[in-house]
Amino acid sequence: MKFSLVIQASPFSHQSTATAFRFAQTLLDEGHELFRVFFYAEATLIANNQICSPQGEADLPQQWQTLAEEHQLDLVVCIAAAVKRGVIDDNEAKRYEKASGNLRETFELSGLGQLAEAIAVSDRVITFGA
Amino acid sequence: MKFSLVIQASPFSHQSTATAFRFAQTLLDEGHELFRVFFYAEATLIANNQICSPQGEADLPQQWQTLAEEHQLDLVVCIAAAVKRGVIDDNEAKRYEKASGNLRETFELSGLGQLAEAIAVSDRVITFGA
Amino acid sequence: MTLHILNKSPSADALIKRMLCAIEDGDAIIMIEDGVLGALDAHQGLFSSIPDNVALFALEADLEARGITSRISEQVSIADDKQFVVLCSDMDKTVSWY
Amino acid sequence: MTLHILNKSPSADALIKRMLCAIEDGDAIIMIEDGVLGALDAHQGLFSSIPDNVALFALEADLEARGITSRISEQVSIADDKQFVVLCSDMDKTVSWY
Amino acid sequence: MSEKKSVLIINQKSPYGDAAARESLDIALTCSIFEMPVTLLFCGDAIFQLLKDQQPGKIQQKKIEAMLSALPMYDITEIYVEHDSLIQNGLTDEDLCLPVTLIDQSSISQLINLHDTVLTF
Amino acid sequence: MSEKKSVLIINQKSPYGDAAARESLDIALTCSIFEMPVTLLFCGDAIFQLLKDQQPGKIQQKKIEAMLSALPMYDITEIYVEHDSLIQNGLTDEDLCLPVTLIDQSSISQLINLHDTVLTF
Repeated sequence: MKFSLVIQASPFSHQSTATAFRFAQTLLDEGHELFRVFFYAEATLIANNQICSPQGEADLPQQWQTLAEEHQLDLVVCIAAAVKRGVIDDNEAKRYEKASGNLRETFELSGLGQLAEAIAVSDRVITFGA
Repeated sequence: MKFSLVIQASPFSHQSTATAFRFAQTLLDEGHELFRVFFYAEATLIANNQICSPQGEADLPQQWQTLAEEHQLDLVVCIAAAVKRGVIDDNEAKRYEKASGNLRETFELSGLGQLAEAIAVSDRVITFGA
Repeated sequence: MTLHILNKSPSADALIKRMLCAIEDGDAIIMIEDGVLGALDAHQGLFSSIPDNVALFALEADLEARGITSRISEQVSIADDKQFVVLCSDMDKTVSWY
Repeated sequence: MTLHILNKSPSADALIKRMLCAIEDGDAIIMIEDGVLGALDAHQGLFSSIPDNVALFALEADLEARGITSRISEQVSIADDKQFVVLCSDMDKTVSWY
Repeated sequence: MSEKKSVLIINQKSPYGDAAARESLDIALTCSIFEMPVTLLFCGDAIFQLLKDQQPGKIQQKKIEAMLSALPMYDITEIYVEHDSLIQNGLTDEDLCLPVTLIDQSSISQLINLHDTVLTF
Repeated sequence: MSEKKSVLIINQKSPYGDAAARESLDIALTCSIFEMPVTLLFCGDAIFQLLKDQQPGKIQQKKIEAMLSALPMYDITEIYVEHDSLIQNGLTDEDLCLPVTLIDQSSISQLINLHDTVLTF
């Protein structure tokens, strides 16, 4: 079955991103397809590559990146939500005259159309919010 | 009278940082002293200098910076909370082997001791959370 | 004397009940942000238990933002930003409820 | 048939009441994250209105994290991460309540 | 995109205190641009998103009311409001900035049934 | 720092679902290191921070219970729990990982009175 996930809450103050991660891992283990993970609103903060996760704690951005590399996942970060939160790729850095981008590898900035597409083509869209 | 403010909520999903800003402006207008503003937890996100506020909307990080410059305010960002959220100064960038820091001017990373001190010396400590 | 700062709407039942329990004679309450929804005339019952000498305020900017200035209960006084600061300095301490 | 995913504790009264109103025969509910606090035996009354054919689950990892696995109501079945995925695929759609 | 999935968006958050109102609206408009039928439901504190006479100038935000007023131009006309929430707050549908359909809380399940995908804010 | 202000920290959030529990604890420990008398009050869902037998391994978090158990070593021994919240959740103080003082909700005002500064989480 084809799943997409929408994650909305901050990875730093809510469990949503962690719960969604376990859910993604499990559905892939079960042989389902994960069409897209769409990071929206506060959840876009996870794609900042300057995050320094405390030692001995789960490094969620790295965990998502590793899972995405293993399974060629499409991790889409809502561009409007991300840019206003200070998560930008090199293109946006140029456009807004910032010194450099800080988007983590394997995450991609794109528009809400990617969410609409995910809804259109997926059998199930599961929202993780807070 | 000597005030300090503690701000805890994300500037992107709650009003707290904006309300605290108006409060700070007003108390200074009224001739009170603002000893320190302590940004904690999700509120530390405001100090990311890669934030690109949408056109036609309030640019809260810039507003805080301008107010701080006008009144020599002490804007302290909790270092532990900030670093795990990807808001780092050049020192932390070196320590964690990141390409560069992204801390906005006039904001300073420091420890919770700065909050303890603010509590100790201020007549009023007002919390803005969500 | 304590200034209680409430920024959650009446849907945060348990929080408001706890705040009301923590009110003493001479305290004051100011509703800010989403808290101002509790100032609506329709929610008058919410604050029926507070003593007469506990003043009840709602922050002007937040009432206006939500378009409810004309709908608030008689019990509630409108405070502007300046009065909010004055309240914080007049009372001994503040407790933020959220 | 809908899977209702609840991640708020029983203190979110109004939310849970709304969710319960939205339940139909054959639906299922899974409590996750802070939602699992509603699985406590002490909150059995919360779900007394749901039809017999509405299954009620709580996510194992969240029950264990909070140390309440041994305290949950008989009404509630424990679902592991795999069963959570199975529930999502078995039901036609999901609604997240938060 | 081959299918036109219908989307129900359930709103429960008040405007301004929480950013959810705008985030939800952006998704509604996008789905509509992609020609997916969109229905909006406003429950609980979210009914205040629709209230007339909002003046968020002093809190430096944009009028949610004004943005919602644009919905009919995007062909989003299926707008439902939980009647119970209006009553609890002493409001009627005449206080709202858009023509809406009032429903009882007990009818939310029917709306969920009628749509392929449900998003909540 | 010339004065030793006393600090009351009111906790109302559950552990794990929300990061507030840890953020609050960090402040309590810091204030204590700075020799400010610290009192903790746990209300509502926050009582679950104190519950025994937490096993957050599967959700990849650290045990809040273990961190709270360290409080006596930091000379933080004034720990109050809202009795009403325990009862509502079918719990007693024997289910908690620390010795606490049970108080009624109506006594919160006295705690507020006794302290110079109140922080909430």
